[in-house]
Amino acid sequence: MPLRGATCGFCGLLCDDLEVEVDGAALRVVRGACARSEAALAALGAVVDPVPRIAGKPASLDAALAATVEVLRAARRPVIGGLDVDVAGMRSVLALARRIGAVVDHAGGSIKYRNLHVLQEFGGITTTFAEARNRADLVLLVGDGWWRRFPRFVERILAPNGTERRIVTLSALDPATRLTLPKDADVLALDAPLTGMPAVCSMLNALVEERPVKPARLAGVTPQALQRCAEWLRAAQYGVIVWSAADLDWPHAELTVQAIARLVRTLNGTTRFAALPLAGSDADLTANAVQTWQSGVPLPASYANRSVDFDPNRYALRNVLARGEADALLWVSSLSGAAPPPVPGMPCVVLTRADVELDTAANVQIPVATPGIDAAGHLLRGDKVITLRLPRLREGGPPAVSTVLDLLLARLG
Amino acid sequence: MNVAGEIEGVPIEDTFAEAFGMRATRLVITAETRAWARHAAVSATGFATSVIGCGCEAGIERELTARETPDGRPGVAILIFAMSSKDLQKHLERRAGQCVLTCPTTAAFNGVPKEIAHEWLQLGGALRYFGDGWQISKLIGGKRYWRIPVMDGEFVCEEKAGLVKGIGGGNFLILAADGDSARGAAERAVAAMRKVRNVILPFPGGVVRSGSKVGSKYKALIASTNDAYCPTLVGLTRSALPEGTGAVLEIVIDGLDAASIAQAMDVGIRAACHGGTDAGVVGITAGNYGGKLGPHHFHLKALFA
Amino acid sequence: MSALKFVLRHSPPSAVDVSGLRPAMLAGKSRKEIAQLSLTGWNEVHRVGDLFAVRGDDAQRIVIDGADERLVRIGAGLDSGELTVVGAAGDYLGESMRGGSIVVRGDAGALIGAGMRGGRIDVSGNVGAFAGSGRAGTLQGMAGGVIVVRGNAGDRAADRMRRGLLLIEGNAGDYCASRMLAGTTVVLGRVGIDAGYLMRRGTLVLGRSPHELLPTFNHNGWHDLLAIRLLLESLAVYGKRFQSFARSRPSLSRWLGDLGCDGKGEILIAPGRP
Amino acid sequence: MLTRLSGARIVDPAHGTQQDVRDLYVRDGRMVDRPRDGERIDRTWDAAGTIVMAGAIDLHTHIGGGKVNIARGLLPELGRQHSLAATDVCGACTIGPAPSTLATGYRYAAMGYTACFEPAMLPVNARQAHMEMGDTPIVDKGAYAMLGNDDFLLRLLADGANRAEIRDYVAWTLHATQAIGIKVVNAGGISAFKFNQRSLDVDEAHVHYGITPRTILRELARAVHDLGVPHPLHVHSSNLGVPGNVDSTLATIDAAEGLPIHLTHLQFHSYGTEGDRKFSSAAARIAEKVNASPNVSVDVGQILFGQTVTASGDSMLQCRNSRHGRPPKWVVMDIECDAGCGVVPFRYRDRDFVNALQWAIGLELFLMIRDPWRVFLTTDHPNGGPFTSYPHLIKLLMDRSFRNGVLASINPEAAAMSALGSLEREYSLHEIAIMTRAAPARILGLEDQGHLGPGAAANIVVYEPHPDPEVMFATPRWVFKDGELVAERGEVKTVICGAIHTVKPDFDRGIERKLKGWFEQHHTQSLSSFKIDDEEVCECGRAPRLAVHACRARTA
Repeated sequence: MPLRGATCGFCGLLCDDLEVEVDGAALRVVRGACARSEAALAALGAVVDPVPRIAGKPASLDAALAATVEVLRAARRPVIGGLDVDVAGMRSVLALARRIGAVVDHAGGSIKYRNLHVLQEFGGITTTFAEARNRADLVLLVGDGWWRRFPRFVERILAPNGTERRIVTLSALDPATRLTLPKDADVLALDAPLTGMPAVCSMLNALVEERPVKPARLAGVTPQALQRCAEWLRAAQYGVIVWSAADLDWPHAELTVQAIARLVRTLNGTTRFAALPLAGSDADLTANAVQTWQSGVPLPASYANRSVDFDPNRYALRNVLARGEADALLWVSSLSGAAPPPVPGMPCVVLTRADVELDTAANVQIPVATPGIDAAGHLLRGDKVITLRLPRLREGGPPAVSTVLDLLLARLG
Repeated sequence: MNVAGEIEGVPIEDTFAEAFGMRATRLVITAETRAWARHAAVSATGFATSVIGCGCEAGIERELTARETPDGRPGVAILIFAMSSKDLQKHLERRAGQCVLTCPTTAAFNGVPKEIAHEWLQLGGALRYFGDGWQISKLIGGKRYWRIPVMDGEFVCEEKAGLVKGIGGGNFLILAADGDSARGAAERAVAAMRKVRNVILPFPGGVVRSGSKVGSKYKALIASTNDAYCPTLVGLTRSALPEGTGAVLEIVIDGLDAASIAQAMDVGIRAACHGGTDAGVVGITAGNYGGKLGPHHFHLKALFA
Repeated sequence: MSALKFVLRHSPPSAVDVSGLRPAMLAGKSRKEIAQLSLTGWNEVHRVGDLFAVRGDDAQRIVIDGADERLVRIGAGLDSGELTVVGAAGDYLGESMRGGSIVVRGDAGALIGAGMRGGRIDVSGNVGAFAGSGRAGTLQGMAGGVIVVRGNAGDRAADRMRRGLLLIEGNAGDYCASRMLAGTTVVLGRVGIDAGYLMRRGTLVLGRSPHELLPTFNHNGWHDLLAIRLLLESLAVYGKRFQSFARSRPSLSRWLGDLGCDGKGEILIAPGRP
Repeated sequence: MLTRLSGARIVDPAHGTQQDVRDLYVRDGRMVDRPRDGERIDRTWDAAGTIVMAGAIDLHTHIGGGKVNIARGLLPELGRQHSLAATDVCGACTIGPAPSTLATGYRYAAMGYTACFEPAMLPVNARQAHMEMGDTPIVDKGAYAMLGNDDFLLRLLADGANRAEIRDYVAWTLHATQAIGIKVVNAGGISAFKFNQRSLDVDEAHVHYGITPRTILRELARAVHDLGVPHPLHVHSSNLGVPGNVDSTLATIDAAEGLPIHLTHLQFHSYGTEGDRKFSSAAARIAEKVNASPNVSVDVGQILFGQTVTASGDSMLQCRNSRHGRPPKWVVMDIECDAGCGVVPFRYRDRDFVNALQWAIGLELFLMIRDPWRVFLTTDHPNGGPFTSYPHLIKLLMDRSFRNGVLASINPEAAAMSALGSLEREYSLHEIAIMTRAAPARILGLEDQGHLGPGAAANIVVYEPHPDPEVMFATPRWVFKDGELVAERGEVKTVICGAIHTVKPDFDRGIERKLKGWFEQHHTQSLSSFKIDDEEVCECGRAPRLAVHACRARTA
C-alpha cells in the first residue's frame, strides 16, 4: 500500500507529520493519528464517487449548477454560511458574495467571535505554538475540552521531549485527561465548573494585582489554590494561557476571555506572558482572514448594496436566519461535515463534504473536495500566523469548492 | 466741602466713590448643621480684606436656608474677588481646599448662575487631585461633581464655579465728631448693608479705619495712610476734614455689579446718617483718585435723585 | 403646523435603515420631496413614499407610526427635534445621537443609544440587549445623554458606558454594567447574574438586592452619601417611580469593584427583598 | 499589438532625459524604441501637453502579511466607516487606516504606482503575505524576508558560525519564502524581548545569546552583499521612536562597515533629547552622516496627521510605545521562534508637540539628504500615514511656501525647534521621478522597471500638469500597467494581476540538513511545509509570472 505524507486539516493544529495509507478510496492514518483525523478519514474513506443531488435525487454537476443558478437568481437576500473552506475556496466565496450581495458568516461565528470581540475591544498579547513549546515555563489551561478539540496539543506543544514546566488546569478535568498531561510536570488543578469561570478569572486578576480581595471558596476552588495560582503566574518567566473558545460555551463568555486577556497584559508588565487561544478548526481563522484582508473588515459581513459592512449583531448567520430576513441559503462546507441549520421553506443549496447525508432534501447538494484529502488547499493554523499547504492525498473525488463556485460565478455572468 | 445735599441734616459731599473692575465668584458652602457651614465660610473668607496684602478680597454674602441650597442643607454664600481670573482661580482653589474641604460634613457648590457666568473656574476640577486617584466624578442634573474621599465620608464639590466681572472699591467715608459717633454710625451702616445681595464688605466688621491714598514717600509702598482724612494730622497736612471732625471710618464694598454696590451705598449712607448731626455724624464723603484709577464712579448725589 | 408623520404601510422584508428620517435631513423639504427620498434595505431601495404614508409638515416633530423591528437606526445621529415612534423600534435606536429626544411607545431592539452623546431616549416598553452600550469594536459605549426604559432591559445594559444616565424601571438582564467606565445606571427592578463584571468606574444603583454579587466586589458599608442623595433626587424628573425611590431616601449598601479590573466602580443596593 | 503615446514630455531619469517631448511605443506590454519597418500602429494615445513618467515603485509599504490583517481585525469600527462601493470592475471593500488589499491595489494603481514591496515578511508567515499580496490587484509585488531575530540565526552567530553557513541560510530563506530582499528589524531585540529584555542597544548583549545587534547587522549585511542580492540589507534600526535614538542609528550605519545598507523609516530613528521636553530633531546629524556614506540609502517614513495604525515586527518597541496608542487597544505577538509583531493604532495630531516635531523631522531628512537616488518617498504605510497621502507629501517637498504654511499651523513649540522653516530646497519633477521610480528600481535590481527605455515593462503614468503638484500626482490622466490602461483620472478601468518579484541567489543546499534537524527539534511544522515553491507562490499570489532578478555573487 502506498504511504503518503499528509497534513491534517481537521483541527487548528494542522499537524503536518501524518503518514496515511491510501488504498483506493480508503484512508488509514499510520503515523500521527488522533481521534479527529481517524474519524474524518474513516468517514471520507468509506465514500465512493459521491454525486450531486437535486431535491435528493442524483444529478450531474452540470444540472446541479444550473439548479443552483436558478436558486441564486431568484434570491434577493442570500446568505452564505458554513465556510469551513480553504483559502482558494474562501476567495471564491467572497467573489460570489460580492456578485450576489450576500451576507456571509462562518458556521462557528459565535464561537470565533468570543476571541475576536476581545481583540476588537481590548487587544491582546499572544504567542504561537513553537514559542509556547520552546519557551513556556508555565502554562495555564482554561476549559475542559481543549484536549478533545485539539487532540495532539499535549504531544506536540505542551510536552514534547519532556519539557519541564508548571501546568495549571482551570476547569474540572476528567481523570483520563489528567493522565494525558506530562507525568513529571508540576500540576496545580483548579477544578472549577464552567459556571464559575467568570468569577475565577476576575479573582485571578485581582490577586495578581494584589487587590484587597478576600477569596472565599470560589466555584469549588479553595482560596489557597487561587493564591498559589496567582503566585505561580507572577513567578513565571514566560507564561502562556491556553483556551479554546469553543469550550467557553455560555452567554457573554467573551467577557471572561477579556478577563483572561487582561490578566495576560497585567502579567506582561513585569514578566513575559502571552495568550494562546486555540482556534483554527473548521477553517474559522482561514475564512475570517481572507474576508478581513480582501474587504478590510472581519466576519460576519454583508455585501448587500454593492458595499461591505461588518456587524456581528446584524449579520451573524444565526440572527439573520432567526429574523427571517434571508430568502436563500448557500451552505459551503468542505471540512467539518456539518449540515446547514434547518430553515423550513427557504431555498437551500448545500456544498458539503463527500460523506454528508442530509436529513432533509436541499434544493441542491453538491459534494466538494476536502482540502488535504481530495484537493490541495491552504489553511491558516490555530495560532493565526502560519498558513500551511495541505497536499492532495488521493486521486479522483469531488471538485474543490473554488472549482464549483468559479463555475457557478461564470454561469451567473 | 462742596455739598450735594443733606440726609437727616448731615451734609453729603458732592463727590464720588471710584471703583475698579475685579473678577469675582460666589461659592455656596453647605453642611449638616449651620454651625459647620459657618465655620467653613468664616475660615474661607478670613484674611481677605484687600488685594494689596491678601491677594483677594472675600466675605460672607449671606446665610442660606436649607430650601435655598442645592442639597437641602443649611448653607452660607461667600463672594471672593481678585484682580484677574488667574488670581481668582488660585485663591479659590486655596481657600476651598484649605477651609471647606477640611471642614466636617461640608459641600461646595457654584453660586454663580450659568446665565451670568463670564467664564468658568476649576473648583472640584482642581480639588479632586486630593483624592489621589480615588476621587469619583459624577454628573448630577446636568452638573458635574467630584466626590473626594475624606475621613468623615466624601467631600462633594461642584466641578466648576462661575466667574463674573465684579467691581471692587465701592466706598464711603463717615466723618464724625468723635470715635464713638463714628463707630456707631458705621455699625448702623454695616447692619443695613448686610441685607443687600451680591455685595460683601471685606474689612473687619465691614469697616476700615486705615483709609489709604495712592503712593508713599517710601518707594516700596504703593499706598499709604490717607493723611488728608487723619484727624491727628490736622494742621500738619492739607486736611480735607471739615471743622469739628474728630474721627473718620470708611466702608468698602465689593459687588458683583454696579447696581448692587450703589444700592449698598444708598442704604449704608442713610443708616449712617440716621439720627443726624445729633448722633455726631458731621458729614459723608467718598474716596476717589480723580477718576484716573477706576471706570466705575458712584456719585453721592445719586442719593438725591 | 402638525408633526411630520410616517405611517408604515407594510413591514419590509429586511431591515431598513431609517436614520434619514430625522429633522436635519428633512427640514425644508416638501412632502413630495420627502416621499421621493430613498431608504436602504438589503439589496433593495425603498422610496419613503412606498414604505410610508407621509402626513403633516413639521420636520422638527416627527412621528413614525405603526413601526416594527424591521426599522433600524431610528433617530441615529439625531441632534435636535423630537421623534416619536409608535409601535416597535428595531436595533440601534438613537445610535450616536447628540441631542433632541426620541420617545418610543412600545418596545425597542438591541443596542439602543449605542454610542450616544446627548439627548434623551424614552421607551415605554422593553428593550433588547446592550442598551446604552456601543457598536462592536468601539471602546466606549454611551457617552452622554439620558435613556429611560419603563419596561425591562436585556443583558449587558450599560456595557462600556462612559457617561450619561441609563434608567431602567423594570428588570435588567445578565452582566448589567459590564466593563462600565463611568456614568450612572439605575435599575429599580432585578438584575441578572454577574452585575458589574469588569466594571472600572461608574455607579450602578439597584432597587432590589441581587441574589449574589461577584466575589471581586468588596462590601464598603451602609452609606447615606450626599452625592448619591443629590443623584437620586435629580432623578425625580424622570417619573414617579424614581421620585418615590429618591423620597424613600434609603441608606444604601455600597459595594466596590470589580477588583479584577481597577475596582473603582460602585454598586449601591437598596435594602429589602432580593 | 503596437501602441503609441504621442506628444508627452518624458521625465525618465534613468535615461537622463529632462522633459524631452517624444513619442513612446509599446509592443505586447513592453517598451520598444520604435515600430519595426512597416509595422502598423494599432492605437495612438494623444498625450500632448502631458508629463509622462514610468510607473511609480513603493519600496516600503506594509501591504501583505499578518500584521496588517491584525490591524484590520483590530479596528473594524474604523474600517466600516470608510467603505468603497463596488464599481463595474472593482469589488466592494473598505479603506480605513488599515485598508483592504483590494482597496490598496485599486488606489495604488489609480495614483500611478505599478509595483509595491512588502518590507517585513516573516518567513513563517510568508504564505499568507503572498496571499494578501495576491489579493492586492494590479500592482506588481515583492517582499523582504525578516531575519535577525530568528533563533536559528542567533544560535549560529552565538556559536560563532562561519560566514558561508550564514550566507547559505540567508539564500535558503530567500528561496523558501520567495523574497526579493532581506530585512532586519531591531536586530536581536525582538528575540531579546521574549526573554523579557525591554530594550537593546547596538552594542548591548542579548541576554540569552550573548551577541550584540552590531554583530547581527554586520553579518547579515555581509551575507546579503556576498550573495549579490541587489537590494542591500533593509534595516529597521534599534530603538524605534525612542528619544535620543540618533546615537544608535549612527552606530547602525557604522556597524555595516561600509557594506551597502538601506535604513528604513529613518524619521522614527532621528530623535535627539534636547530641549525642555527632552525630545528634539537630530535630522541634521543623521543627514550629514548619510550624505557622507555612499553605501547608505534610506527611506523616510514621513508621518502625516490623522488616524492611522502602526504595524511592525518590532514587538519590543511596539509593546513599549503602546501607551501612546489611540484608540487604546493594541496587539503584541511573539512569533514562532522567528520574530514578532506589534500593532498599535495612532492618531498623529498637529497640535501635539511630539507628533508635530516628528512631521518636521521627516521633512528635514527629505530636504537635507542631498542625493535623490538614495532617499525614498515613504510613509512606512500605514505606520506614518496612508500611502494615499503621497501626493500631499510630494507637494510638501516641491512647494516651499505651502510647506511653511503648514509649519505655521502646527504646534508652535515644535515648529520653533525645527530647522524646517529655513530649508529652501524644493524638489523638482525630475527629482521626484528619481525618488519614486528610477532609484527604487535600481536599488531593488529591477532591470525592467522604473524607466521607459526599450525592454522596460510598459508601466506608464500620464500626468496633466497642474500648478498644484498634489492635484497632479493624485489623479493621473492615464495609468498603463504592462501596456494596459488600468486607471483613468483616479478611476480603475481594468483589474489585472501583477507579477511577483524575487531573487534566487546560488547557495549550498547542504544547509538544509542542519535546518531539518532544527525544525524537528524546535518547530511545529516540517521543513518541507515551510518552503514555498514557484508554482505555489504563483497560485497563492495569483501571479501571472514570477520575475526572478539576477544576483551577482560577490563571494571571495
